[in-house]
Amino acid sequence: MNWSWMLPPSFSTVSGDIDGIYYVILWITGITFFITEGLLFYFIFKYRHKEGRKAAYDHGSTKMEIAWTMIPLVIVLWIGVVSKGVWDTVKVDVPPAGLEVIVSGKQFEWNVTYPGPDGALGTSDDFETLNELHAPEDEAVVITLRSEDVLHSFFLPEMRIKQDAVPGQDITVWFEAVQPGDYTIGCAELCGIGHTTMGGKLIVYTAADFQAWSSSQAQQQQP
Amino acid sequence: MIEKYGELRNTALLLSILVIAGCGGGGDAGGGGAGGASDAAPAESPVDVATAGNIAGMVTFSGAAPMMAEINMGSEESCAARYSTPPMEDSFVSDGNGGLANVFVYVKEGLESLSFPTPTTAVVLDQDGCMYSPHVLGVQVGQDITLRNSDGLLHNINASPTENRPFNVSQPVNMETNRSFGAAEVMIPLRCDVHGWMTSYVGVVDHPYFAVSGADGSVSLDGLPPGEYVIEAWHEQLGTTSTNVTVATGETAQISFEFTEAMVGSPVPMGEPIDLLHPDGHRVVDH
Amino acid sequence: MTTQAMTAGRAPMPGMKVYNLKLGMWIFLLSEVMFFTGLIGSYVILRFAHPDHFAEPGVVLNVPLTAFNTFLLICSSVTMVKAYAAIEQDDQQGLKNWLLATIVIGAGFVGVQVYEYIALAAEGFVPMADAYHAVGRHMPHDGPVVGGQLYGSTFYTMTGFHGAHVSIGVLCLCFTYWRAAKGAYSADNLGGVEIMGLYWHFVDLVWIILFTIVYLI
Amino acid sequence: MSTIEQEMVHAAEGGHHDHHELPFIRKYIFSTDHKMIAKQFMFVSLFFLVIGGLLATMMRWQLGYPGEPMPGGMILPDAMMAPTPDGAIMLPEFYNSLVTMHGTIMIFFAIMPLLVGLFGNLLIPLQIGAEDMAFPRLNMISFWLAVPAGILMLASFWVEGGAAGAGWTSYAPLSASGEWTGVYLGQQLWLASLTILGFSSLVGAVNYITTVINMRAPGMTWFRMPLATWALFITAILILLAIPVLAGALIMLLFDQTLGTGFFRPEVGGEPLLWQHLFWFFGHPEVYILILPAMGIASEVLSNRARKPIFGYHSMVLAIIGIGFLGWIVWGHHMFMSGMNPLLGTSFMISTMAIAVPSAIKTFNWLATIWKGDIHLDSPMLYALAFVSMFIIGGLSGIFMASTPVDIYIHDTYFIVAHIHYVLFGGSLFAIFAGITFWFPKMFGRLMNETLNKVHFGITIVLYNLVFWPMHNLGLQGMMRRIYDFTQYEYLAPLQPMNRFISISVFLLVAAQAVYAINFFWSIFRGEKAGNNPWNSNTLEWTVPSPPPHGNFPEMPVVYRGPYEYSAPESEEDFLPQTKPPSKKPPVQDPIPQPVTPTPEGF
Repeated sequence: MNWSWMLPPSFSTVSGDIDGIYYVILWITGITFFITEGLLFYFIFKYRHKEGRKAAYDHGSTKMEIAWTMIPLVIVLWIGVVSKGVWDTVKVDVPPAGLEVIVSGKQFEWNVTYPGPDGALGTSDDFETLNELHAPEDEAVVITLRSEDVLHSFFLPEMRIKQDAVPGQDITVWFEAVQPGDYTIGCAELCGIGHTTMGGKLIVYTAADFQAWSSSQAQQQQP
Repeated sequence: MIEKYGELRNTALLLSILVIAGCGGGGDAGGGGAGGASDAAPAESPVDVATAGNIAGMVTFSGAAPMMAEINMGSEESCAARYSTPPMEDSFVSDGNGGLANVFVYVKEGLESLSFPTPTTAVVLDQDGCMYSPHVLGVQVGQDITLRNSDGLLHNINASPTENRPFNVSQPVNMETNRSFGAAEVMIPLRCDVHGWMTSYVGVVDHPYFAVSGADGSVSLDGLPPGEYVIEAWHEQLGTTSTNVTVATGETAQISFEFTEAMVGSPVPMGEPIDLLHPDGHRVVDH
Repeated sequence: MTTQAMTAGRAPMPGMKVYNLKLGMWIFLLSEVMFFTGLIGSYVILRFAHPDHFAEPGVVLNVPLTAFNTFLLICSSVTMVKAYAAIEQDDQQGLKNWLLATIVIGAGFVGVQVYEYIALAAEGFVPMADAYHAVGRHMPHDGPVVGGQLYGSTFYTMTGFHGAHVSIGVLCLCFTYWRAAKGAYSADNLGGVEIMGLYWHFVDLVWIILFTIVYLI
Repeated sequence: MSTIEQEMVHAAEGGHHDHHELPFIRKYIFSTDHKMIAKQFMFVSLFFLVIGGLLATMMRWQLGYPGEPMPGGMILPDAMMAPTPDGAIMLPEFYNSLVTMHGTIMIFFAIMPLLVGLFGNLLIPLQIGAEDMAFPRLNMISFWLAVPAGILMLASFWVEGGAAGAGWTSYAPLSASGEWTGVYLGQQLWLASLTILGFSSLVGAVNYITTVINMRAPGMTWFRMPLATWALFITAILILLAIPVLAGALIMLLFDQTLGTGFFRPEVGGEPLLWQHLFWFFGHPEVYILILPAMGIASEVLSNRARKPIFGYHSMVLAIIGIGFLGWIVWGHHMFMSGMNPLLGTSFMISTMAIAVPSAIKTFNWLATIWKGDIHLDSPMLYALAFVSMFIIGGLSGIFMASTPVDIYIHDTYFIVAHIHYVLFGGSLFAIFAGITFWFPKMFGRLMNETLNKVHFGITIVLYNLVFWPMHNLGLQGMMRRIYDFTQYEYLAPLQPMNRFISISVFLLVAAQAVYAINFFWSIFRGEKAGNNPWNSNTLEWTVPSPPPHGNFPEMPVVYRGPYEYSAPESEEDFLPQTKPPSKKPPVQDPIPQPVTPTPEGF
């Protein structure tokens, strides 16, 4: 059983920052957790009922209250500011695409459309893969995320990427893998009876291997 | 404001009644629908075998057959492993010399005055190797269809009829579920959402005179009472074509259906009611 | 006296100088405001997201007729005020007459709305998105479809919910009238009439907003 | 308008209710007495609490033993379980229904009616010194609307296609058509039921607000109201403003299904995200509806059992109000991944960070309240302390998902499940245990059995943490929620042992609740008799007999001071009831009001 509070390894350019913020928050909340719970138990023990002793008659102290209003406020706002930066890099500022693909969710499969040799989507030489996303490493893969029926959520745990696919809406998602290998594609949004089977594979190649794979696919799938 | 809540109490009442109705409905296994043959309720009239005749026919296709791609079962290894050569899409199957398979052929008109008992035997629709077998099947109104899962992995059967009540059930293990349709309807599409390539079509009619063309395109409808009939042939890619035929006592009438390349992609009627009470109650699927 | 009746002779700390019924009605109307805000908000969002689904004013909807209907409803508010003024003067007959007037006009509003629905549905302007085929007023039925599927859905939901509120209001007015006929109200005891008025004016106000947003813009 | 008129007549009779005996049906079934209605709410919602727990155990069976036959599953219909030679295996659509109904029933039919229906009805009139609610008949109607709603919800399990299966949030378009879920009538019943329940809560809210504003006893100024009443007052306002929005959304979705309108159906131009915005615009205030009363209850018990004035009463009140306001501008933090404009995400993150502060204030004030106290560690106090310590965990884990980048990874994973249960179970439910135990004597005139309660507390707090703590870890490993068989994913398969461990703990946890149930019913009849004021409390409800007579206060109470004057030097005991006339000039914050002359302070 894995009781660890560490995150599993991640392999995208942004995942480091995301995990970083996670660990910062883990430290802050962890310390707060031990202090507050510690105090709680200490008080319960220290001030337990004794015959004849009367509790202090004390309505509060504005100073202390201002203190523990401001300190948390400052901390959480700081977290907020730090988070904004990373959030923008992940969701707002999309880098120039090394590979553009369309990922379309459908009960219960992910269809991926690749631009084909001419490098442009929506042309006759596009080709598709089912439940598999093939990508080169060290290149920004810019995905146009769609859904044909209900909400799905495109989840790449190892890339720290998650985005709901909404029917009738084109949503841009991007990631850049830093290491070749096989990774997971999951659906994180309940999408019906087969939700549990809506998994897939993300396969990251070196640039060269990807070229080879891509051209072989393009030939196979030409009529 | 208060008076509005008085009104709400009634709403609540109505809804609880609705529920009780719902529970009642919950009992039967999915049939129901528009009642089918039973509304026309003529006395049950067994066909006199002595005078009965037969129909024998061929369904053929001429021209360039539509391309059928390979099915990529990569997402379901255990199924893919079942095939030495990758399975082909089965929305168009014909033998080399023109015979067209998977065509649903049935008597469309000419039997209105008769009614027939519901068969007690169930028709099996098997999910084997992540394919439906048979791909096209016919049943009588109210006759059970045994949905069988022989793959032992999660399938769901999503039926979207127009006349009948739709259903969408799953089968996570080797198991059987019985369903039936209460109204005549040609055709009802079934699909498995877990395996996008799995589709099947069910023709529901209120008499026993229907058949699905075999690999060589041959069909036969046996034991018909003598008379004039309109016979229709339905194909999921090519649409429908029909012909008139006269069946004489003890004889076998020959018919043939000719589908052509030109018909590829023509509108395919779905959920068409057989009883002439509502003739144009069908939706059309364009390819 | 009323205030006392409300609090049963106790002398509590009144947070506000209004008796419970009135306060309760005000609070309830707040929630009604949120309800219509939700509906109208959705309408506005959908309309901004899909302008193509909504036709120009008057192309499909019969604005003159509804303008007349709006006028009717405003009149009914006036008569409601008159009714309240009457009972303040302990004028039983006046109360009954003005209530009756309000009932008649309110019912008239609902009637006109029903007529409008029937007429619109006949032109293919229906709430069912899949069956929507409005061709605009006095157009041949095979003409081009005006607006889009969301138009019918939103229109009937917005106006329908308001219509339901008016209908309920009319029923309550009938009840108030019945009570008034039995002489249940007096200058000291007019809570029933007053909160009825509050509700009625609210419904009126909502309609003016709806009419502007749904018909005129 | 009959009800109104009756209200007037009824109210006019005011005082002399208690003289004539009511017939059984008016006294126990269609009662207009707020104490009886409170009990009715309690019994019904405790029943639903049990149902919700059983649903959870079934869910956990599937997760702990994926694809293995469920014991006793054979008795369930084929629409729920797949019969196989060696037992019945749960169908995915039934699992989805379980997920949906567990959430719906626990939130709308157990926790919410317990906090608002039970404690709102029981405490508000008693703590402000009113003889009943402002509109007793409306109060009755509120309960009798909730009952059919509950029946509809349960009935939906037995209709064809089964109960709603689109999650308790019923995101469109999954919830908009049976074609996607295999659920047809069930989803519509779900919508209808919640609409009715919404009206029930609405009626209640109108009643609570009117009562608190208009029916306070002489001297009960705003800032002498007990925190429980304050919390319930703000909660009522949240309900009043949030529920109508939900009702609108529910009805639109119902129309989409029954009439074929297009609000949330993208294929005809509808907007799926519109549903999420409407739902969470209601849903986030709802979160505070589910925790504010718990905070109020905990404050009462902590101050009382620590025999010490609540630390910073005013800031506690302001924190409640602050949460009440901020609760309206944070809904978007449920939708960071929904496809909403990411720039909005940032602003919602900031507002969410801000709303963490009032909760922090309350936590620190609770700690400061027991500091230098004279802590009586009896069962209500144990539950209340458990509330604080669990709420701390729930609050802290909230910061992770408030931070948008971290939420990218943990959104829709078990981390969220852990968080919501630390707040709703560890928080609200422990506070409910505390509250029921604390006010049990006021309801039934007898005390609950202390030993049994301590046993129950011990087992529950341990098992509870064994269940929900590991869910954080599951989430961090990337296990998504609402998933029928996580072993389908290679990278999740290793989580099998931990899931089984959690499941076993759940079975024990649910079983352990029997202790409380037994104690509850035993104490109703056999419990030790309690006097007017078993806890030596200051607030008004303890000045009257237990249970209080019809009309509550034989004569009008007059309030001279705040509710938490424990261990005040001026009295020789360690408490000083709000109604005790001051001997000499007492050192209390508020001036002594002339009875009758109103002095509305604060507002």
